Amino acid sequence: MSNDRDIAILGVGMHPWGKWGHDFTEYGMVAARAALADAQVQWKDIQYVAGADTIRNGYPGFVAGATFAQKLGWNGARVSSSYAACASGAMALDSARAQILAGFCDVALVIGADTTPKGFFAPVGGGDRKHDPDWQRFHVLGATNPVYFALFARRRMDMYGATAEDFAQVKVKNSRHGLNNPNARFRKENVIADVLNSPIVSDPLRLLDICATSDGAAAMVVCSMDFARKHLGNTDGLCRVKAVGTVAPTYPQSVLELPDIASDSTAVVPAPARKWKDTIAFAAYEQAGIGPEDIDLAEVYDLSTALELDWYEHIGLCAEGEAEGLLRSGVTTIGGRVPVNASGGLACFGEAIPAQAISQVCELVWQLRGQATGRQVEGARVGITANQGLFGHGSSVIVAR
Amino acid sequence: MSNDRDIAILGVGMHPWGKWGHDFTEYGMVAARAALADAQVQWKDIQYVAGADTIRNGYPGFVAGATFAQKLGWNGARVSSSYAACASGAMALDSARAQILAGFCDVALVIGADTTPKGFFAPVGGGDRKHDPDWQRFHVLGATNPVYFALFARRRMDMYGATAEDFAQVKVKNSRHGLNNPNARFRKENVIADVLNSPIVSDPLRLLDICATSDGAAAMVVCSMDFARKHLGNTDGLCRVKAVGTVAPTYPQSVLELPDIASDSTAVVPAPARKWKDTIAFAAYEQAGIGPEDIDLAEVYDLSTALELDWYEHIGLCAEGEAEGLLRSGVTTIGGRVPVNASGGLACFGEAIPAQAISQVCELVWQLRGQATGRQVEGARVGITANQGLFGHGSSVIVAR
Amino acid sequence: MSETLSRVPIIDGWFTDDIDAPTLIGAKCSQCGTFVFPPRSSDCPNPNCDSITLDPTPLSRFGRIWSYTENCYAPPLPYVAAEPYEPYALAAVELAAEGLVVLGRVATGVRAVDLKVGMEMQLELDVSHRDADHEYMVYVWAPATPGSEAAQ
Amino acid sequence: MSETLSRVPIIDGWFTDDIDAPTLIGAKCSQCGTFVFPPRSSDCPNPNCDSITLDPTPLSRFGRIWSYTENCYAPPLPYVAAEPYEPYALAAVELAAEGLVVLGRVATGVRAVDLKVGMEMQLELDVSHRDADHEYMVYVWAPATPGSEAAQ
Ligand SMILES: [Zn+2]
Ligand SMILES: [Zn+2]
Repeated sequence: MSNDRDIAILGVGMHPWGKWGHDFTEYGMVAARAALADAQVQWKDIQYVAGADTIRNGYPGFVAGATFAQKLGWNGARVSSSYAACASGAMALDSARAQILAGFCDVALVIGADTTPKGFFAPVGGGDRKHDPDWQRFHVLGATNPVYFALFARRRMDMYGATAEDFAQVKVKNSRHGLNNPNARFRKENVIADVLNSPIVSDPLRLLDICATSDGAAAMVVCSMDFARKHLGNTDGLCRVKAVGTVAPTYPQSVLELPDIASDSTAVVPAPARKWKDTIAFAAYEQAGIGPEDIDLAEVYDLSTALELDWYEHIGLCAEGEAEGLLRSGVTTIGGRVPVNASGGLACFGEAIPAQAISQVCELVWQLRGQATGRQVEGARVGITANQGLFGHGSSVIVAR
Repeated sequence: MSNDRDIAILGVGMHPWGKWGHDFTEYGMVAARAALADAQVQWKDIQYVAGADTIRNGYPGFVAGATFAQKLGWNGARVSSSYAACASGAMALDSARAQILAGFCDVALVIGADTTPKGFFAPVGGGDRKHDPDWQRFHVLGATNPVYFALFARRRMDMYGATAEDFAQVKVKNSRHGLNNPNARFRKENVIADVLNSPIVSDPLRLLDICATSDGAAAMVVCSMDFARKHLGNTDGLCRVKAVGTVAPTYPQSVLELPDIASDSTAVVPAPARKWKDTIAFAAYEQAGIGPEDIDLAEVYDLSTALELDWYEHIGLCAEGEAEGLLRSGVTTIGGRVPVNASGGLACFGEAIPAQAISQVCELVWQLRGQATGRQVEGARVGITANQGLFGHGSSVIVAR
Repeated sequence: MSETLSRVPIIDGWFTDDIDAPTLIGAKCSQCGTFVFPPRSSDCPNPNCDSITLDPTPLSRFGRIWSYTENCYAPPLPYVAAEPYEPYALAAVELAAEGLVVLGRVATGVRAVDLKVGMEMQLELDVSHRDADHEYMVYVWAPATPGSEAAQ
Repeated sequence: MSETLSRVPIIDGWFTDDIDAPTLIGAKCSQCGTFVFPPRSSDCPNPNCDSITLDPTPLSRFGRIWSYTENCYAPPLPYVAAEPYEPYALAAVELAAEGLVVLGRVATGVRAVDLKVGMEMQLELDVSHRDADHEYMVYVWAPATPGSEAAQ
């Protein structure tokens, strides 16, 4: 697969996910050095640093691109710092890709790292932020992030007959997938009963249905195909970014999404035939000129077990309401036709917001190269990621070799 | 002037600067609608929204691109949200330019707006952020932003013989320039004595030497030359972005810059021949294929009166140590050879962080079109902006028609 | 309800204070007719409409559950939780006329086990929390009274 | 100095507690030899050097003023200002051997009017502020003692 919009992924790297409590830049340095070493590119040769921001770590987090460039040692590389909540890593990749394809740089470092607080995410900024929907949803409703995950879960139950056991089965699958992933935080096999015996947090979701918040980092070195050719002699077998879909909604956003208190109105303009989250992967498919049937594996955003099932439908692995059947059939388990979250997913990693969309791409690269020891999807050639950030940030990346 | 890296500026708009205390998105809407009207482009036709973030307005500020897209009404445009402190607007423009030149969109809205607190900027994030240089400089040293401005001012005095009257003269000049600017916050003519009688804040800088913090917004509609041609029939007389320099330092960053507590060491790698702030405009000149002698006007970042003098040298209007002479000669006053801050500059506007690098470009557009009533630089064809954001974010934009 | 506490809405302008038949206050575009909640006075969200004026409008008191959940643990601040904490349900309710889905707390005592997607609900007011001087009122969704507009 | 207060640095690991001849504690790259302040244990800032280990090293006690100022108004928190507030100077001092310019407060009583670019300064310790239990020490720049290393 090749076209003139491709960029190459020369190297990827992570800092293992966990709850270490260190400065986020320390994790970023480990991930950056790992990606550079994997790429066999020296830091001094990087021309652009696309940082994904963290908003819970003071000023250095807001200027992540500059923070990492300074800590690695100012090398004259230009920097950008992007924020799109959980999709920040994809926005940073999109920034690097546009710079490369516009001819403003040849080789870039894309990087995100975070240190997270314990417990629920609460609104940032302090004080009575009466204009801020993020403040409003907490103050007026107590609508935490798991509340939204739970709304989608409950709808699957009442509409499609999903059961608590189906949700638990997603956790069981992912816990097995991630068992041998050296970067995963939780490496313990769960059985259905573990999930069903864990306390209910936001009904119907239980503690083990919901992903934790983690410290972690991920980075990658991306470049133009010309640079790759010069760097490696040829581009045979190289992982290529075929598409980066960063997709915002089209009015009316008729599905209630985190952190909104109400949907858009469908009174005047009817709901679009393909709803927003169904457009995200399809924007990437269109860019890459492929379809769901061409995909060998997917990394999707399992904030909750039930949301992974939603994503099966959003990315076109099955029709609406059929995800439970797909799961039960084993198609999305390693060994099945389209393994989902072979990395172990957020179930095994937890959320490290600016890192996670990047880490999804890292996993695709390891899988496509055949380096995913203990969780390898055999013969994988094309993978997709899908992710969603608060306030209408959809992201989907397609990688092929 | 034309080359294949040009993009066109179809429209510009602002919300007047002030201290209104409203939600920042209200200002942004006014600026966006003004820019769209000026461009005669409908919001529904915008394909990309490049937001410059504000970090003091909660979550909506961190995802400025999405916030403005949602408030204008989700139209399917892709979004980005960039942060580079005071250079954020230039980073947003750079993002839009790369997307356009990479062929990912044809027409984009670049936008920034802020509501600011009173008094000194203090570190964001709360708590004891012992790893955060921004926290450290306040806690250990009490090094506010004016402290850094003052270090540069004092150095001019001790090294080049600058006087308090020279600094005051910058304020006098800019206060006259901005007198009739409808978007300026301070529209009062100052005389030397006004400045010299104002209290010393950070010696040697007085209250009227230092810019205030403001509420404000600025926006522009930019597009590919092809889009402009289709939209307007031709591209005659259109303002073009010839260069966007977003320049980070090269080690060693031998000049102590806000918010650092120490410079980089020159013990092993000597200081570069051209220091970082001297590289910012020159990166833009190189992109545009022109030099300082081709410039008809400049908007530079007068955080303090003395810093405007530094910028004369950084952007190549005169040699180091000669800025006071250039000022006294009248070259940088409207009517002179290269008026600087014909808008009135930050002296008349104050800082509205995500908006200001964009507002500098707006002023160039009005000047180049001959629409800068009451402050017009006659016959201006080429203008430059220069700006600097904390943590190594240099920005310079060249606009020509 | 305490007699000495002044009763104030938890947030200004989102709902009426008619305790018997409260309504949410949305905004309506005078040009294209679309609805917005929470209310705002400017900037129609319809990208095909360039109206900048939105007018306040009452929203339907009745609708059907799009989905629901229950907070088994206390949300963090700025949610003000009672001590001891009592789990409560939330529901997202579809208002047919406005084409809006509005998330709200569910009336005290009505739990997730009592709800179902599609169920008919009506708007009521409830006490969110109290401080030394105030009783903060919040809109809640409650199962529709039999014989009400929605339940027909 | 109070006898009942325990004396602690305002920030950990930036300077020694030798009250007579304190030094800043920087970091030095064992591979390329460059210096870093504030100190850190990893990540050489020289982009041409891939060392990830930096070792603590004392920095020169003496240097020359690169520039200086005076805070005429109290900085905001997290700066802890004494009441009533007393203006104080700050100086950025160039350390020749390390090629570093280090910003610091200037010793109490030495004001901007007493300073000049190029002036010789030496490192001292001073009390930043006190709380119920602690006296917080901070490094400061002071005019070099005549006959000192820098003043020769
Ligand atoms: Zn309308
Ligand atoms: Zn080194």
